[in-house]
Amino acid sequence: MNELIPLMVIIPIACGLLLNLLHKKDTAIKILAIVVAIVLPIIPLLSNYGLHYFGGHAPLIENPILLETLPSQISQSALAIFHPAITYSYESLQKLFIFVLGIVAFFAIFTSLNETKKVSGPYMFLMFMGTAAVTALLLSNDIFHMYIFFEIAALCQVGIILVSSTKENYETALKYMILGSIGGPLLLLGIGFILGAVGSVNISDIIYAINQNLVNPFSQTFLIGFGLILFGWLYASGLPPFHTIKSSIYSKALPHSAALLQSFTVVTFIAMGLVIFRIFSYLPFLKVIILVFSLIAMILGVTMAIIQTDIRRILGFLAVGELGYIGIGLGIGTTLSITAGLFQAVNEILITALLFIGFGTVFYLTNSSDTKKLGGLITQNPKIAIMVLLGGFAMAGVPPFNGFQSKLMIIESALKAGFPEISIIAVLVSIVTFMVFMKAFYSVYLKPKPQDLSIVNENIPKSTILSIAVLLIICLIIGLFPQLVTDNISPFVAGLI
Amino acid sequence: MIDIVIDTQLASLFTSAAFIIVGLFAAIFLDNIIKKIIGIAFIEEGANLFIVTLGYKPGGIVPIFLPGMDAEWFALNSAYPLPHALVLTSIVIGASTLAVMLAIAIVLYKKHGTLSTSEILGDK
Amino acid sequence: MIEYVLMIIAVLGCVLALMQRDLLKAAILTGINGACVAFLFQFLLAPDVALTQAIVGAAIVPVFLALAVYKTQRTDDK
Amino acid sequence: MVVNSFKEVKMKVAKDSTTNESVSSVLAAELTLISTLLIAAIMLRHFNIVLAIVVILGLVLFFTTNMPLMPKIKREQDDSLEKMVFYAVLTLGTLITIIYWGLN
Repeated sequence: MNELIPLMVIIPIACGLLLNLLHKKDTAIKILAIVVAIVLPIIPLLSNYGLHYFGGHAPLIENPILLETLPSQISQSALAIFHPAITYSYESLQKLFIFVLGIVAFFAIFTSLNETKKVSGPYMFLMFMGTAAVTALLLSNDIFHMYIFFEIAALCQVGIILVSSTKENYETALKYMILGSIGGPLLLLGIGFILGAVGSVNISDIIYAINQNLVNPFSQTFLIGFGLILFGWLYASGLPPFHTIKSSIYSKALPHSAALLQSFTVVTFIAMGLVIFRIFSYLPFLKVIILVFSLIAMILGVTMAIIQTDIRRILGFLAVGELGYIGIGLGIGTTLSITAGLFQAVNEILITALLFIGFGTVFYLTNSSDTKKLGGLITQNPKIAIMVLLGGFAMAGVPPFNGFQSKLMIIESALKAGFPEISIIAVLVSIVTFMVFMKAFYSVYLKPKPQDLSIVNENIPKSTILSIAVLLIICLIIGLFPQLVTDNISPFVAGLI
Repeated sequence: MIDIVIDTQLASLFTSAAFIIVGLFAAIFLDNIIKKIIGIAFIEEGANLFIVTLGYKPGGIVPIFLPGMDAEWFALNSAYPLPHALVLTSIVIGASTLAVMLAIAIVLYKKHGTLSTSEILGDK
Repeated sequence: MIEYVLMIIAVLGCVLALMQRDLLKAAILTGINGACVAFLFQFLLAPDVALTQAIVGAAIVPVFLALAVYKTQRTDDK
Repeated sequence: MVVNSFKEVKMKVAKDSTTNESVSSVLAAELTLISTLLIAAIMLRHFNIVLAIVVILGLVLFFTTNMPLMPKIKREQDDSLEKMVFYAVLTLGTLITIIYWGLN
């Protein structure tokens, strides 16, 4: 059923637009949102692998009747192989990531419907639109199409921050947009350089042109294009120098939307990173550059997380630091390491979503997230405290959770590739991550309760507890049976190298 | 001495570079939010102009296939239409980004009573 | 020849727009810049883009900017 | 010398907020930063061993002379737009310079 491929993007967009129309009809919005959110992870499971050409415009070579009517300088050249339409390619990797994204989107929408008293149509619209945009980023085999959905995803992230009425959200949103308006057009300019060199924006065509020596891949046009696209990637994924703005965005959003936002970031990181890797892997210094930025992200993320006092900010910086692990997997560049990096990406989406929703209950209970003002909340809700603790174990890489499996794979691949220093840094950073997490956990749950701490909401909704529990169980299952995930990743990686 | 003939294509590439440089200068150094946003609009315009210029063909024709044209002659003489299709989308994206930024700027002006970035967006 | 004049006007328009102290003038100069770019697109054999740019760059963007200036303040106080 | 600078950190942090927790976290951050950067510098041996030794010695010298690093880094990584844009543009310039002229 190849027709389902575009539906993965169309359904959430259509649902978002419909929800916006149903303003103030709360029950209708609730039912529609939940139904579509359940459908989201199911579509990728039903769909077949393959390519989808929009408008049915397959490459000319697949249509011999049309090819004969065209002039010979078209039919004889590489133009006959190039893709004239926007192409979506759907493989095992896309299936895995769209499924995981669907799960996180479902739980984010589910908890937000139950935690916010007033169901807001625009908020749901932004969440669905962002999910659709990120899905399209994963599917698209076209760098310009990727740029469009990258901008839409950025606008949705800004919208989500604007809708969640936290302190200073407008300031953070404007900062993000100004930085994004420097990063976005430069990405477009880089795409322009590649387009000028190759004449096509389809990734398969660009790779074909490079491999067949139709263009000089070391020409300065290509190098400048590479630099600008890499800069756009840094902005999109929140690697340094954009780690401060990215973490402050997480801390300004409501906790369940922060869970969704971080999954957007990770998926964007993976989608654009793989595109850069596919096109520019002939450059000898590509891996060095990716490694340098990932190491800086890990070090700065974790050291800045230690000295913060706001739990949401701590989680934001930790999420940025964990991105560094994925980058290291890509940067080492062996089959094992890329598999490990992508596996880590899946785990990070799930674990960070769990932690954001879990610590979000603290914000829901007390309307505060400053560690100095919190304390003693374990008596309020011991179940959630234990589940969050287990989530922290998963993030730090304690067996038997999934974080352990992927981090072990990364360390192993670094050792095999002859970089023992990277594995030492990885172990060190994960120890410090654990320390940071325990510090936050202690000051929120274990230390004696301050006198002036007032409880705003008494009871946590059952749906939130359910989401945390299900995410934790998924983490445990992946930790016990890592083949479930790696079997989907390794065929893709084998095709990549 | 190398003779560089400044034809339309080269000149328009220089124009787009000038847009991007002026826009980046404004977005980085000017303090007023509205002017920063105007600068950002210029960066986007420069990138669009650059991409359209790539499709230009000196002495070519507009890429519209009219009945009666010879296909081979058309393929040799028309401008490259793919960049035009891309730019159409990115113009609209630029305009919508601008609108959202202006809306946020208005809200922030109501809150702080000033348009200066260093006062609104500084560290607190 | 006329395209070179348009390019010079466009670049001058964008420098002048950023030098204005009156933000309304800056908005109008942005519109002139956008119109020049629209004509340039026509000279670069892209009439469809020129139409869009003429509407967006010469009408919508300046109107948005002018609305924002109307809702905030008119002068740029250094 | 290192111990002295730790005491200095303690004094500096103790002035603004008087909890043990923040002192210990700044110290932990400082140690993490120094150790990870030194280990990362060893990786330069894949390019050139002499360069790696020079860089490591330079880093050690730099750390010992400017010891309380974390307060400075925290000041540089704050949420003001100017600093973010400054670092973004700095990175862009460095990237383009290295890619265009450096590795040709």
